[in-house]
Amino acid sequence: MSLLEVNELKTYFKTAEGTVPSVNGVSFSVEAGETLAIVGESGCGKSVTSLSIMQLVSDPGEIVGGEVRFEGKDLLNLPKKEMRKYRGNEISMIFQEPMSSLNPVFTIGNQVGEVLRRHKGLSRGEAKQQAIEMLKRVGIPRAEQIANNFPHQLSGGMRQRVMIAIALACRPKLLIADEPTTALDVTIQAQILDLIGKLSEEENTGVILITHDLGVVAEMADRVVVMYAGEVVEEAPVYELFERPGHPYTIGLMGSLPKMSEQRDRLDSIPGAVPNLLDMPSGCPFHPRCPFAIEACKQTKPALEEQQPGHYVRCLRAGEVG
Amino acid sequence: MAIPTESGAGALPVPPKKRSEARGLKKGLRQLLRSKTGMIGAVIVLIVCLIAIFAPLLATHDPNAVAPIDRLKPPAWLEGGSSDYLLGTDNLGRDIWSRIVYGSQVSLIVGIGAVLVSGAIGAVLGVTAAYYGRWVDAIIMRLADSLLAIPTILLMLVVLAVVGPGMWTLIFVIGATNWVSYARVVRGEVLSLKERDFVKSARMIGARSGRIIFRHILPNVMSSFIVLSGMNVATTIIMEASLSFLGLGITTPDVSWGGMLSDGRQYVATSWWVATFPGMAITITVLGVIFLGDWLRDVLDPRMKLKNG
Amino acid sequence: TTSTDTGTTAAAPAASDGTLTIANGTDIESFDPQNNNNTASEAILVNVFDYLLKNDNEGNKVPALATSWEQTADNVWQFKLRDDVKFHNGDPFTAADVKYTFERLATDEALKQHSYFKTIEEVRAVDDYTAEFVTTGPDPLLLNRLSKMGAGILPSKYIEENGIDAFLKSPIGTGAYKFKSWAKDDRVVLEKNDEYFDGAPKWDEVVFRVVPEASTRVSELLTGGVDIVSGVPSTDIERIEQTENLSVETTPIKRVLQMIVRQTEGTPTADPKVREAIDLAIDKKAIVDSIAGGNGVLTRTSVTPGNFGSDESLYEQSLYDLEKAKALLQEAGYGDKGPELSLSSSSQYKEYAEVVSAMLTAAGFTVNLDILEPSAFSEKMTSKTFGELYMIGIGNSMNDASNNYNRFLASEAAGETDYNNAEVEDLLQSALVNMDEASRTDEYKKVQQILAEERPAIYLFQMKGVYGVNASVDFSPRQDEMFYAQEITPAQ
Amino acid sequence: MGKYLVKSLLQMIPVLLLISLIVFVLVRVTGDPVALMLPESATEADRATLTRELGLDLPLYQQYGIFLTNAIQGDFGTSFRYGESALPLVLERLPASFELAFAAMALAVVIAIPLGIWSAVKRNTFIDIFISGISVLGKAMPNFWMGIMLILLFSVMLGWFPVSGRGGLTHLILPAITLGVSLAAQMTRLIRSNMLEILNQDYIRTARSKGIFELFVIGKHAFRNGLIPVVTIMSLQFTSLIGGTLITETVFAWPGLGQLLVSAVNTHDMAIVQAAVFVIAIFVILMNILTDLVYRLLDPRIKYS
Amino acid sequence: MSESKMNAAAPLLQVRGLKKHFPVAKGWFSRKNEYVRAVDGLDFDVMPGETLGIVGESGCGKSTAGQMIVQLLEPTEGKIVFDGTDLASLSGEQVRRARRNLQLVFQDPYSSLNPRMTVYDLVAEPLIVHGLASGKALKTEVMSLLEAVGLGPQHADRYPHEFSGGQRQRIGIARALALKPKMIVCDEPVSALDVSIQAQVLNLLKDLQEQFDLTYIFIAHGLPSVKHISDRIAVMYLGKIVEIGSREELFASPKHPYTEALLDAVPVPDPRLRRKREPLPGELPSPVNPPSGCAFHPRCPYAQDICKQQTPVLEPKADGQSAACHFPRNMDEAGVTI
Ligand SMILES: Nc1ncnc2c1ncn2[C@@H]1O[C@H](COP(=O)(O)OP(=O)(O)OP(=O)(O)O)[C@@H](O)[C@H]1O
Ligand SMILES: Nc1ncnc2c1ncn2[C@@H]1O[C@H](COP(=O)(O)OP(=O)(O)OP(=O)(O)O)[C@@H](O)[C@H]1O
Ligand SMILES: [Mg+2]
Ligand SMILES: [Mg+2]
Repeated sequence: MSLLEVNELKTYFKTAEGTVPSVNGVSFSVEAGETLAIVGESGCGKSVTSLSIMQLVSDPGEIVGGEVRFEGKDLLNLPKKEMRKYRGNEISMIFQEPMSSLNPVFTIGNQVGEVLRRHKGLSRGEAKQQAIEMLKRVGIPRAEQIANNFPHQLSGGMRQRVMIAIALACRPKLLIADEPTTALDVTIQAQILDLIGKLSEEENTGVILITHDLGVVAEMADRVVVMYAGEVVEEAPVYELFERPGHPYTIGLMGSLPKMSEQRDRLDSIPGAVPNLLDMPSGCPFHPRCPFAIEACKQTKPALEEQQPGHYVRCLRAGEVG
Repeated sequence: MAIPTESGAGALPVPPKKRSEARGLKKGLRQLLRSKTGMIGAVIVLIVCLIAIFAPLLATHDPNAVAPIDRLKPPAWLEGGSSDYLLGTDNLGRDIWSRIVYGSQVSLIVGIGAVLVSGAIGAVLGVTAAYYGRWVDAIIMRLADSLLAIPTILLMLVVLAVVGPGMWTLIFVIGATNWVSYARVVRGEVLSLKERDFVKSARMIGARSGRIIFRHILPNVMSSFIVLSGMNVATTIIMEASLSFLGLGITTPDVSWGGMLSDGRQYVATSWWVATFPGMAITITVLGVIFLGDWLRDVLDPRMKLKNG
Repeated sequence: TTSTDTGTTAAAPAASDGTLTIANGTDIESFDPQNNNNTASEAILVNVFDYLLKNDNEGNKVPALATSWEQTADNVWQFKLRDDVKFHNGDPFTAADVKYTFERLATDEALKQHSYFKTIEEVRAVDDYTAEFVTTGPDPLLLNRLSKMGAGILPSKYIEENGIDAFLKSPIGTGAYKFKSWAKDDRVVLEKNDEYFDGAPKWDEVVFRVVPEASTRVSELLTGGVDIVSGVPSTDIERIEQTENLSVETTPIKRVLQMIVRQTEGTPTADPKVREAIDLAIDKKAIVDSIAGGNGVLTRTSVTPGNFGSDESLYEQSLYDLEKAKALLQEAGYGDKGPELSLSSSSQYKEYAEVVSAMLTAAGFTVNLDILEPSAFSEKMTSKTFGELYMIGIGNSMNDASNNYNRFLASEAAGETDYNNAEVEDLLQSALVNMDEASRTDEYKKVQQILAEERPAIYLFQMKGVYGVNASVDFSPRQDEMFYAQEITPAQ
Repeated sequence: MGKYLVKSLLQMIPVLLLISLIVFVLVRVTGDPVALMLPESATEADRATLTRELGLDLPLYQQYGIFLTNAIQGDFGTSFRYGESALPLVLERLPASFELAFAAMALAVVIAIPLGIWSAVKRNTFIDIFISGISVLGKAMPNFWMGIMLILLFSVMLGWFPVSGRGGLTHLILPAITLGVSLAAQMTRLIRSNMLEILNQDYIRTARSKGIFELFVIGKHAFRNGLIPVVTIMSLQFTSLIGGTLITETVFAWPGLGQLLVSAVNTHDMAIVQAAVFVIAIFVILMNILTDLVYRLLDPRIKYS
Repeated sequence: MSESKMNAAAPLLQVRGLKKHFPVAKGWFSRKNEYVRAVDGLDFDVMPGETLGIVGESGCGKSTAGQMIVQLLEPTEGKIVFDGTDLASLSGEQVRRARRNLQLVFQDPYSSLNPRMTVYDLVAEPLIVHGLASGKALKTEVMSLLEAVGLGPQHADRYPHEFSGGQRQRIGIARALALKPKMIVCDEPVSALDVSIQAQVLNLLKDLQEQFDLTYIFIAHGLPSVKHISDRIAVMYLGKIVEIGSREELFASPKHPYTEALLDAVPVPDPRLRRKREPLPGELPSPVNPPSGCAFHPRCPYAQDICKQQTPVLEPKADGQSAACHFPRNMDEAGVTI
């Protein structure tokens, strides 16, 4: 039994223009102690997927289908009260927007301590003490003082670290980290990744790491899921993916990387624009931008198929490209 | 000037079919149709407006015609009621239905007029105070303080003495005193709004203060503003009643719901209908205004989803 | 202050504990009887301060602090005083107090009662118990003055020693009840004066509460919170009478609701036909029967019985003829559109003004109704700036016709009604100094007949005092609206 | 902070000056006190004497100067209605006014907070509409009407509370309900709308992600952020309660400042009007300072220069 | 391209002794304030057409510096000369007009977008404000801006909350680009973007630079993109620049130990090169009480006694690389003993 199993998850936003299928049948699993990276185009549904797991999708959004099993239990059908016991305790999440995700009117110490008070039953004083510990661990200088500060007095990176501290405070079994280090400099990023890695190792925590930084993916992940337009287009162990990317989108992504070692005037990027979720192209959603597209791609929607053991690709020409 | 792009498409992108205002309106209307309360509100307000406009057609009596003999007749359906007087008669034997019909004119104009006046003054002064801070804030808020401390009825008496009584006097006085509550609420919100990044961002792109205030700050205080206004329509209508209580309200031949209510208070125990019907008229109208306001608030808030049903 | 926490069962006998509680619409103005000008204040103060003589309910002058009086010269009156009276602080009451009281009234122009006592030139304390009043000229009204509002006897020694401010903080008089406390706009509490010269007080305490809202007053009565309420609205009469243990008592009071009519040249009401049309257009009976709930007496004079000089032939009379009124307007040269009138009224009489205005409209007049808040009204009245008509209820604390007619003396009328009739002027002036009762009465009757025709005022009706009374007390209301606690007794 | 307080207190001076000027002018515009003080039968000479005695024949600026010098010493003159010094007369009423205001405010808060939050959480459901309806009703019923109804119901019919007057706690309940309900109505609506705004914020999602109880999410995280406008309204309402409860005072025969003030205005009792307005003004200003301090407590982002 | 320009023209932006100290109140009534020395003395020039990258520890004052340059924050001390004018001397209206040429891309895309305006309105606003386009031209311009940052017409009528983090960031970029200002301060403009779009945006920035001779200050954490886009790079630590130099030199031979640590920590997008990284040792310093001497000394593996006492100064060099270090790395004369 996997720690987390996501099956055919569908989350749609019902807007005035129509229904936006932000997550459209996503499946993957995370084992205890494993780090699964999710990468993909901006806006492809990574955040919504993770919010769906937490059941925190906000209003016009709705989980319309699928299954989320945590240690075998179906989370989607859990009563709200039960779900609350998991949140912040067994499963916790680092949100993408560190700036607005902290409550402006409470001190940092209070907000970090809150989860500990709730789930570990600590007193106010104890919680604050532990919160300061946690802040130190995520690399916040003068943690004692910062604990008494309000979010607006912190830099972006500091806020992000506070969010991380909140997520890690209860030593969850599953950590969902949505771009946890975007606002951090590389030395602190290294420190944070180190912390997450240690946690994963020591406590056997499963980690879902959403990031755009393929460097981070390469360093942290055991397996990688690539998403495009609300779907999983590729899934592979990390070595396999970097060596033999199977989906044309993944290939394009790898090619867009600015390299430290060489200097070029222009970077390669995938031509064309992200498809309109309200008006998806027929067939394979990637075909309008795909250099390998053939006529069939316009008609047939490919399925996710296993190419190598553990390496799944959603492409009609899966074997041929790459 | 053309922006170099990576996209191979080359051709100019299609402009959006509808501009945002059009979209807002359409979305708003759709939302109105879908929201129960919005519909209720719209229907009520529409009906009240129609009643006010077509008062002469709807009234069955001259609203000021007294008939001492027929005084305090109960509504038609009650024992002792006469079919002549649908909702009964008041202490002078005037037809309550006709008075309510005519009263809608004054009450609507006073209610909405005073709210517009005070809302406009209050919002502008409140934003100005908070936005510019320092001495501007000090002056405006101290003015507001002074006004708060001066009893409305003293002002009312003065204005009455200078311009004479009537609907416009009332609107003027209520407008001139009620703005304080708007100003304070708006100021409070703006104080925190103006520190927000999007206001900085607007300043960054070179927007003038006027634009920042009207396009960026005011829309974000709208929801408090609308809620306050909806309630203030009630406050104003009631205030008119209270001023009638003090003998400062609207007098014959003008009819107002507040005045009716105030006249009827003596008969609450013995002839309930005299005060109850104008009271109901006020309640229903205000409810309509408030529901409509809620809808407006939702339309203006892009985050509000469309709830079906 | 005491609180009356009794209101649990409807109309429980409230008076059982020896406390009499009366609820009025207004508070007293001041504890200085000479600086008050309203009946409601005096109604309470009469329990603390005694007059030299007072009116019984039939209008006769009866002895109070004075035992007897006689006129010794054209302008001199001598009063014998009681020798057994003490102020609440124990000081004896003597002629010095009488002298102080009336000389203060006659000389201090800032006092609200001053103008009623201007005719007193001097008061001489002949001995401790004899006082002599010297008036500026013959004054047929001196006895009326001495028995009216403001004539309560003050303690000269106490005031001279402590000053008037101290007196106002804890006022003393000779009355049956002593001042206990006054919480403004809330209540006046009086306690009994065991030393009272005229029989033991019947109540341990008398509380006058201020309950401005009529319906609240009635509710207080209904719940037994108070024993007597004044100013019961006509619509509540039935409710009170239907309640066990409660009754409504009424009496005509010396107050006539009327409209003062401007006759200034150029106004439509300068034309007697128009004035008559106004009178005829108003159905006073309907007004009394409906709005006043039957509590009023029709009259064509403001000098009602019980006042000196009243002409009973005009009393209980009323004119109403709508058709004739319309015809008169035609005669006066008005076609389809009648004259435009302004009618001002204090908000107190709003209902009446509205009905009158509607009735006049029905007769063809165009009426601009102007309802004013009471003080604005009295200010406008003092400055004589009303239009054609204004409505007012005028009382008569002097019990004398002169009080009703000062308004029509040419000097006073100028600018207000601009009424000017040489014959009336002569009659009124002569009556002011005429010491012969019979011929003086005739003069006033003559005046009343003329005024009823010339209509510088159009009388609607004599008002009635309407009181709600708990069965636990015996109370018959007085024409002069006073609450003499000595006359109110616990029921057996 | 200390500086802010000192500054605010210093700002009282111009406000009080401004108010004194406005009131001084207003009182003199409204009418002639002499006319009201004298009986109908008074002569021109009487009038002139009284005018002189009251100092009303001096030029206006001189009158204002005298008024101001005296006012600074707490002397607002003598009420001609009561013949007593005005300031004590006004201060005498404050306990009654405060008692009623506090009770009404407390009641309003107790009613409004849960209703407002509930209404927002249950947005657009029957409960929401019901609560809106109730609050409109609460607002649309004028105080005098509501007061009379309460008396009829709870005093006359049920006999639970005394009808009127000031006394123990039982006397306070009905007038406090009368005032409190309309205050609560407005507050409820405001809380609702603020909560709606705030429930959409990212930090609410964060709070939920911590697994804390929904009651906490709403009561702590959301409510606190939505309090600023509510506090504003509360302070406004509270100040208006001090001088402006005339109608409720009248209906319940409550001897508060409102009755005193209105009767003073009506009778042109200048001394009392001026003293009362001053007392209210000082109260308003103190209330504002308190409000600003509360703002700061509530929202650490607000700064005062 | 950069070398020639750098020598030819006068600098577009000159920053001298720039400082920002935020007071941190201790209590409500305390008089004594402490200060966060967010920016503590910056000196640098930016030449027209050049891109200056700023990297550094999170919280070292990069955003604060950026906000001061665009006049959103008032400097505590120091001078900012832009295009020949001292910005501090400008009136409010002049600053407003100056912003036509001086733009900022906010670090936090979400909170810097008015939640009640559609994307179209947001992007059109700068054009309207400065009267640069109207009517059809405006529409076309806005659409091409959106397209340039990889958004489509279907997004134009949506509100900010309906977007993903990366999409919001691009809206912010489009807004700043709309004016084609002379200089844009980009505060982490691509941190939330996937590499493909990141590449697209970086290319766009470069293209625009070439076409319109734009100048950028590029604040970022992602060293590969900084390296890609910058001509020169400044490394900040605790409110100060510790090293500045051309991209080639800086990346090839970092002289300051912090720069070295930074470069060392960059994750490499190749799982085979995965290694055990050594995080910088030591406590993170506090900007309220910065360490004496060289602020980096408590964490510096090469620190000596002098580092604790003397603050090293950044030697201003016209073109070359310089570092504020007593014992610069990779230099022959550096007699480091470990
Ligand atoms: N409230 C909403 N209404 C409509 N559409 C929404 C809403 N929230 C998100 N979406 C859409 O859902 C899609 C997925 O968004 P999501 O935030 O999951 O993207 P993401 O993969 O996390 O992107 P990024 O890497 O940029 O953060 C986007 O296309 C976005 O436009
Ligand atoms: N308004 C403020 N009040 C007090 N301190 C502040 C304020 N704004 C920023 N700071 C402090 O100033 C320092 C620098 O902040 P700044 O936002 O400039 O950092 P940064 O370099 O942009 O970091 P990041 O890379 O994390 O965005 C931080 O220590 C921060 O806590
Ligand atoms: Mg995301
Ligand atoms: Mg920053």
